[in-house]
Amino acid sequence: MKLITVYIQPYKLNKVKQELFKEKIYKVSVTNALGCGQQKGFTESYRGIDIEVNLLKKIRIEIAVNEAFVEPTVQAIIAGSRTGNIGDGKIFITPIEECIRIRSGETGRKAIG
Amino acid sequence: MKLITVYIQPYKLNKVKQELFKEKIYKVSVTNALGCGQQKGFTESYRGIDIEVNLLKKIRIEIAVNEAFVEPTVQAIIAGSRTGNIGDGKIFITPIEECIRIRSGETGRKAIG
Amino acid sequence: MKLITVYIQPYKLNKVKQELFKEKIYKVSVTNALGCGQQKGFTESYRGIDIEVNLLKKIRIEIAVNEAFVEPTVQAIIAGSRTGNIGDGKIFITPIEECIRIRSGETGRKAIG
Amino acid sequence: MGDLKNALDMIWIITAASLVFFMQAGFTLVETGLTRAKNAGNIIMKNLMDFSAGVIMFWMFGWAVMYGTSKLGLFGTNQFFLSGTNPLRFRNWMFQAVFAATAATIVSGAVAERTKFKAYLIYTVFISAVIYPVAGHWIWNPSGWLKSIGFIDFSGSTVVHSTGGWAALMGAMLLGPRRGKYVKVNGKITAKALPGHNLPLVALGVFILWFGWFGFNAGSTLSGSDARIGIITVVTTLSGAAGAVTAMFTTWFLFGKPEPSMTLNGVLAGLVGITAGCSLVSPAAAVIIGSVAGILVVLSVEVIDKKLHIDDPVRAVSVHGISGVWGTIAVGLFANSGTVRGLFFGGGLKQTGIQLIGIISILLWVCGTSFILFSLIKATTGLRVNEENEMAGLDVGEHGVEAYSGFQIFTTM
Amino acid sequence: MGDLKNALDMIWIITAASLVFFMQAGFTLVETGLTRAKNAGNIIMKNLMDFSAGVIMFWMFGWAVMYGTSKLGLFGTNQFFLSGTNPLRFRNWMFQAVFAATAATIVSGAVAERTKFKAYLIYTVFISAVIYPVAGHWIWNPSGWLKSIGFIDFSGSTVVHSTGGWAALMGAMLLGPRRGKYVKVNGKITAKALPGHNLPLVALGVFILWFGWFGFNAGSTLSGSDARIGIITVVTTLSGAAGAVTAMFTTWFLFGKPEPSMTLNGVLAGLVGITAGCSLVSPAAAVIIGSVAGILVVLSVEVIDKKLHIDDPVRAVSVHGISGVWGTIAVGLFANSGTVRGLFFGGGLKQTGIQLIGIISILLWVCGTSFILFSLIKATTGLRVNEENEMAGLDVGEHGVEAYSGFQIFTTM
Amino acid sequence: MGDLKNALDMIWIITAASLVFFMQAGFTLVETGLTRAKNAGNIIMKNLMDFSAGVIMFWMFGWAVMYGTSKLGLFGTNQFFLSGTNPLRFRNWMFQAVFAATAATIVSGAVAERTKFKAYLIYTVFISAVIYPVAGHWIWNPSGWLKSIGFIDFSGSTVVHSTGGWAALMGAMLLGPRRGKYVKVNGKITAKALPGHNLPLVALGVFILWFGWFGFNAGSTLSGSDARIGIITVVTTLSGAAGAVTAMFTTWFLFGKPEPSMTLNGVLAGLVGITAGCSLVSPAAAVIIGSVAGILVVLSVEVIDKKLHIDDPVRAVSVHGISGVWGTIAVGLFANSGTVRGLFFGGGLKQTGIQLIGIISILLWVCGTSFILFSLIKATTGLRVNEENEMAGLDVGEHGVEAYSGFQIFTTM
Ligand SMILES: Nc1ncnc2c1ncn2[C@@H]1O[C@H](COP(=O)(O)OP(=O)(O)O)[C@@H](O)[C@H]1O
Ligand SMILES: Nc1ncnc2c1ncn2[C@@H]1O[C@H](COP(=O)(O)OP(=O)(O)O)[C@@H](O)[C@H]1O
Ligand SMILES: Nc1ncnc2c1ncn2[C@@H]1O[C@H](COP(=O)(O)OP(=O)(O)O)[C@@H](O)[C@H]1O
Repeated sequence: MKLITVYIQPYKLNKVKQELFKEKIYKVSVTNALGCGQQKGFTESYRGIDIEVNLLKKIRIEIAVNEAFVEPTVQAIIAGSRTGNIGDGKIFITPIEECIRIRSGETGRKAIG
Repeated sequence: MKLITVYIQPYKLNKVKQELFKEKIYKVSVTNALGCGQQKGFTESYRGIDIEVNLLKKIRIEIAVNEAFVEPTVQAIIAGSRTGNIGDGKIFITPIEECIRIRSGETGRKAIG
Repeated sequence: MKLITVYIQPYKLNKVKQELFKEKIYKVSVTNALGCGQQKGFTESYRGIDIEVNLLKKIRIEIAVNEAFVEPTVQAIIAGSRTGNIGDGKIFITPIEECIRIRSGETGRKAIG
Repeated sequence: MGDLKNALDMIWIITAASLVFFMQAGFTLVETGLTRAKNAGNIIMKNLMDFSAGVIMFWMFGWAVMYGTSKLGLFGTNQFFLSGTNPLRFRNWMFQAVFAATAATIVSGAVAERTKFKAYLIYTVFISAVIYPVAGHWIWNPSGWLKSIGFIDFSGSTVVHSTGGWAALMGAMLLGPRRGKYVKVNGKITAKALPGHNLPLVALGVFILWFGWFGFNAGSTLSGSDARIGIITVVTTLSGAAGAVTAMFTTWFLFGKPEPSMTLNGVLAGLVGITAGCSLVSPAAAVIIGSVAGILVVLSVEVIDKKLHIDDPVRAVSVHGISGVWGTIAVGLFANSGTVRGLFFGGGLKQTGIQLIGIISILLWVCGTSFILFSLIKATTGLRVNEENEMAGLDVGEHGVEAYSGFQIFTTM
Repeated sequence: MGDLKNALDMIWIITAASLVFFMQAGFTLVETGLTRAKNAGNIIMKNLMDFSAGVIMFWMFGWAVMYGTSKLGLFGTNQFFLSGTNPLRFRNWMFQAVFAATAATIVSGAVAERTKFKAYLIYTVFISAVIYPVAGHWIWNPSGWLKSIGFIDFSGSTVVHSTGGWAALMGAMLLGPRRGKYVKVNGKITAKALPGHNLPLVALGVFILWFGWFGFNAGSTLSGSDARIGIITVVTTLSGAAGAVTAMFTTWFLFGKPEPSMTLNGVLAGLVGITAGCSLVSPAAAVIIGSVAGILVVLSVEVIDKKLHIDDPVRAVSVHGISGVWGTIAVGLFANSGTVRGLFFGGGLKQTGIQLIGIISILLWVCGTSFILFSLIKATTGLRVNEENEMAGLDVGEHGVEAYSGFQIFTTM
Repeated sequence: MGDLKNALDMIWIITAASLVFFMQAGFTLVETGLTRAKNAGNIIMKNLMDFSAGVIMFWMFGWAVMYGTSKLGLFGTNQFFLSGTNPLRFRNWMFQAVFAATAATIVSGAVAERTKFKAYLIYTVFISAVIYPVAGHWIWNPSGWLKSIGFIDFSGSTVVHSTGGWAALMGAMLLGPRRGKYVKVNGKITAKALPGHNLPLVALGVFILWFGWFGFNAGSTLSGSDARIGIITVVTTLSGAAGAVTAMFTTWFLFGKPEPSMTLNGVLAGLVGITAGCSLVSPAAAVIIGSVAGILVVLSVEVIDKKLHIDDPVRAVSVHGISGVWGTIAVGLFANSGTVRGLFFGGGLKQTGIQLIGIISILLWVCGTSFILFSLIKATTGLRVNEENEMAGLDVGEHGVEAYSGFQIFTTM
């Protein structure tokens, strides 16, 4: 089982969700985050004073999947969020040792989906 | 050392915290998240227009514990959050390779608690 | 590749970012979190009624780095956030199995930075 | 001359009525701000509807019951649906209607965060059509029985504020507390705070109420050529200010820090306190009246919330009920104008006695009828939303909306 | 005597004008609250500028076009830059200027969340200088052609509200919908909700508008000694209240739950509805007029949004355009005062016929000129911001600010 | 007749005073919105208390010092505690009290986000009891020395606004900047923006202030039968509007985008600018005065913030101090009414010279006394909160509350 953590541009969330649904991945968790990356931020002026905005708004998605689903999930995310521009985001894959469904107590591969 | 990541219903947080405290697990980190799972969301009408709410409010908890604490922590979480209904949530367990207490520089098992 | 997850005091974020920049670590993701730790919270009175605030405001940082960068990153974080007081925070290091840059499709060590 | 005087009265009363109308916004903001974000839309609907439905009831019945020809000094019997074409009647109705709405709206805060919307609608129809107008008849109708015995309540500390306050008390009692408000720890019940979500809205609401109160008190002269308009405004200002100052110092002393939301309640307590006697007391007396009101409003929570365990989210019972009583008694103590002399100005205890009769009569009338009304609603449609809706918030449960769409709000309670 | 009467008129009209001015705050809040957080600063700028730039245009040209010596009953030709020193002219200009600003500001909500700021500025200059003043000339200038044929619009259901509403309609049409508003699923276009971000601001805005409406309607007597001030205020109150009640029940019936933001729109619809006839109808008629307006405003969305796919984020076209038409027709139905008798009071269909002529003339004038104006802007500076700015929000794109700095706001749309 | 005239004056002055009172809400909102969420409760408390404590001081001492029998044209010596029973005195006190509160409240924004609450309370007592009343005595008391030499400040550009502005300047200077405001990079100090958290509150605050300003300026006629009420309202409107327009274009030109919060400051600058001469200038002059004020307010930040490194979070010094000076000078330039002729209307430089004497006298008086006052406070209770409280926010540190409980707010500064 793997945990796929993704950072994307906020306005791509709907698209990513649609692509995931096509692949029958229905379970995701989303938080809002601020990101600092290649996209260096921008300098605004607030009331005439410079203000550096170097933390840009991002959406963080966590998706726990079984091994077989890793590849389709990654592809779906890319399909939904790639524009080719800096700031598109990153995908990190980390191992999950155990997964438990609170409602039923089921564990492992059965619990994840 | 393990990182236990949990998604629960928001209104269960207090109960979960109480159960964890009973097991002497005092250190947790909480963020608010939006989840999409078996609980399919609902359709509301805003000013007469349909609106699909398929990201439901969830609470995300992170608890880093030593191996011996994994089981009691999981049990406490379940005790605090299970209702038997869809939407109760999930527990994910991932490995931690190192843990450092910023204040003292302590590392590993000593630092985690 | 490692994922470094850090909890710090909110007002230390700028300092930590500066220290990271000195080490040429430019990519970080930030979320706001509530933490419960050694710092036990405080009791306030709201309109004359006690209110226990035992979830304190924290900043959560995620930094994905290659192995060689783990040590400098940890040192930079400590340099930026240590005060020696309770509440300084924690660093957790977990393994990353794969990393993908959405924009280019690059993977692994090349994608992470 | 007479024409011009009439015109002057007209524009003064209508200006004052507009200011009193605006107090509806103030109440809405105060109540919204002092409760949780997940119930904001519901509070707004309640405030909007107690005005909108209330004013229509007051047009159909309320005015007639209050100002129609009196039956035994108890209630009015004609002028339903605002019959007739006398311009003065329209003008007077306008002024009275916004007062009726004020009494009605006081309740919404006390029953906030747990009441079924439907139940609240039913309640609001009856307070505007019957409960408030009867109280008003007794005190303000020229033939009202309390008026006849010499009871004085110039702008409505009792008529409006205590009436609202006692109805609020009955509602809060019969509903029971919000979930999580009282927690049993080791066999002992402790009160917990469920903090309000938007202090700037509360502050704005209080300023709007204060602004509207100039219309409320100075407009109650019912004449634009009454020379007391000046001093009424002065004592209103000073009493509200004194209430703020003493409430602040009381919280500072009791809880270690000057607490903003109770200080804001202190303003309202001071304003409610001066309302009954604003045409009869001196500036110095106003400062005293406001000061006492500001202290009382903080202390009374120790009893109502911590001892009696009545959950009144915005403290409407303290602010309107208890300060209303204090203000009405204060007339008996501080009045010093024309033939009316209070205890401290050589008038003895007579006026205070009459004031007490009035206070108790209204308390019995309002508590009695409200208790019956809320009990009947409880037995029929039910008063409270179910647990799920209460936890998720009444906005989603009762209205299908989010008040702050897009904002990340941490709601675990 | 004459002096005092003049003085009375002066303070009444200036007080009323101040109230109408305050409606600018109401519009700003309603529009801000009903749109998304990422565009709040932009909405504020639009509202601030349609008043500020608009009032300067009205000083330079608008007043002259509206109240200058009439050319064929079509437009005025003198008094540019408010020439002259007659104190009455200043007073009257003040009252008219805030009306002009009301008409202008109605549009900003309908074109919200996608219009270039520069384009909006250009539009606002022209509506304040020409489009509105000409409409006003026809109806309110003593020599206006609609006035001459007996068209009645006491406080401006047509002059102000429909004018604003039709300009809003043209703007929304030419701009096209916000991204994400209409989604094609299986070949069928469905309307999606893009929920507003701050319901308490909407509620406060509506209360402020209601408060200001007392000045709007009762001030339109243009005299402080007009005995109708009382009844005008009464019917204004009742119609707004009735609009709230029926809008609420309509949403309850149609969508299963009483919807707050549409109920708040119901108030505005009721107020717009009574505006034309507020000096001529009875309280009972006001309740009917408001009730119909409250239902209409909910139903009209089914057509405008779901069928015609015109994206009007705050429903300005329904609230101002359609309720304005209804209110203007209602004069022909319910008027019952002096020589003016509506259909239900034995006056036959004559007045209604005249009302329809007026409604259609203004509709043609405003739609025609606005269409040309918006088309010209589209062809030159462009009307819409680019996709990136629309997605990120106009606050960042057009003004370089965040309205709620520090707040975590979840914006994916 | 005389009675009616008195009555007319009474309702006009009390209505105007109510509007000016409401400006307190405006100031609170503007200051709250322009600072960070973590200090909102503290700002509210400061605004509430400078009014509440201030008005009580003004009742005890302020009025007497300002309008009591003059000693050498410098200060008043009787009528402490508002002695006497003359209805006119109550009326006049009311109007003056809200002006005093305006002067006091200006300071809270400039010292926001770092001042100890206790220190602010002490300050507010003294400005309301002594500093402002003495300034007022010089200019508005019939025997005041500046009045005697012909200094003109009709509604208080200098008396109220500059007084507040200079006290604000002293406070901000002695406090030092907020942490994080000025950062030393490579030996060079750069100003950083600490963005305000709630732009809609700022906008609402500005609209409320504008609304209140009609009472402020037109009420300063102190008579309801003064025919200048009309034109005063007109020039107030136009000057505020012009300030908005020019401030907007100035930010657009300087920073590339039209900046909302500075544009809103532009309104206030325009309003402060017209205040001194509102009874003496033409509409065209008002547009010029407002336009200059709108530009000045944007430019002055370049000096005060970027050069002098004085941290004034809401720009109170620019808006009130500098625009106040400009407005007072403008009387000398544009006055054109009765015997007063400004430079551009053939009056030469005489009036301007007198105006400058007044400006400088008040600057010296207020800066001097405020400097001493703030220095004494600094030496005793201390002016600033400690670092921890400043970082965590004054709401938690000084008042133990969160203004937006439940909202996720990202505070790192
Ligand atoms: N090494 C990293 N550690 C943590 N977060 C990262 C890392 N790299 C990228 N991110 C997140 O992904 C977002 C997009 O990254 P960015 O470098 O701007 O895009 P791109 O990959 O197209 O160059 C960043 O804003 C940040 O939130
Ligand atoms: N595979 C997953 N990946 C990420 N988040 C998940 C996953 N499964 C569940 N969640 C989170 O847990 C929440 C509850 O899951 P849900 O499926 O609704 O409950 P249940 O486990 O009772 O069926 C979801 O809203 C989502 O936030
Ligand atoms: N075991 C843990 N699991 C999850 N989060 C933790 C853990 N330990 C610490 N934290 C996070 O780190 C923050 C600081 O920890 P705390 O114990 O207060 O500081 P210190 O390490 O100085 O004693 C906590 O508020 C919490 O958010």
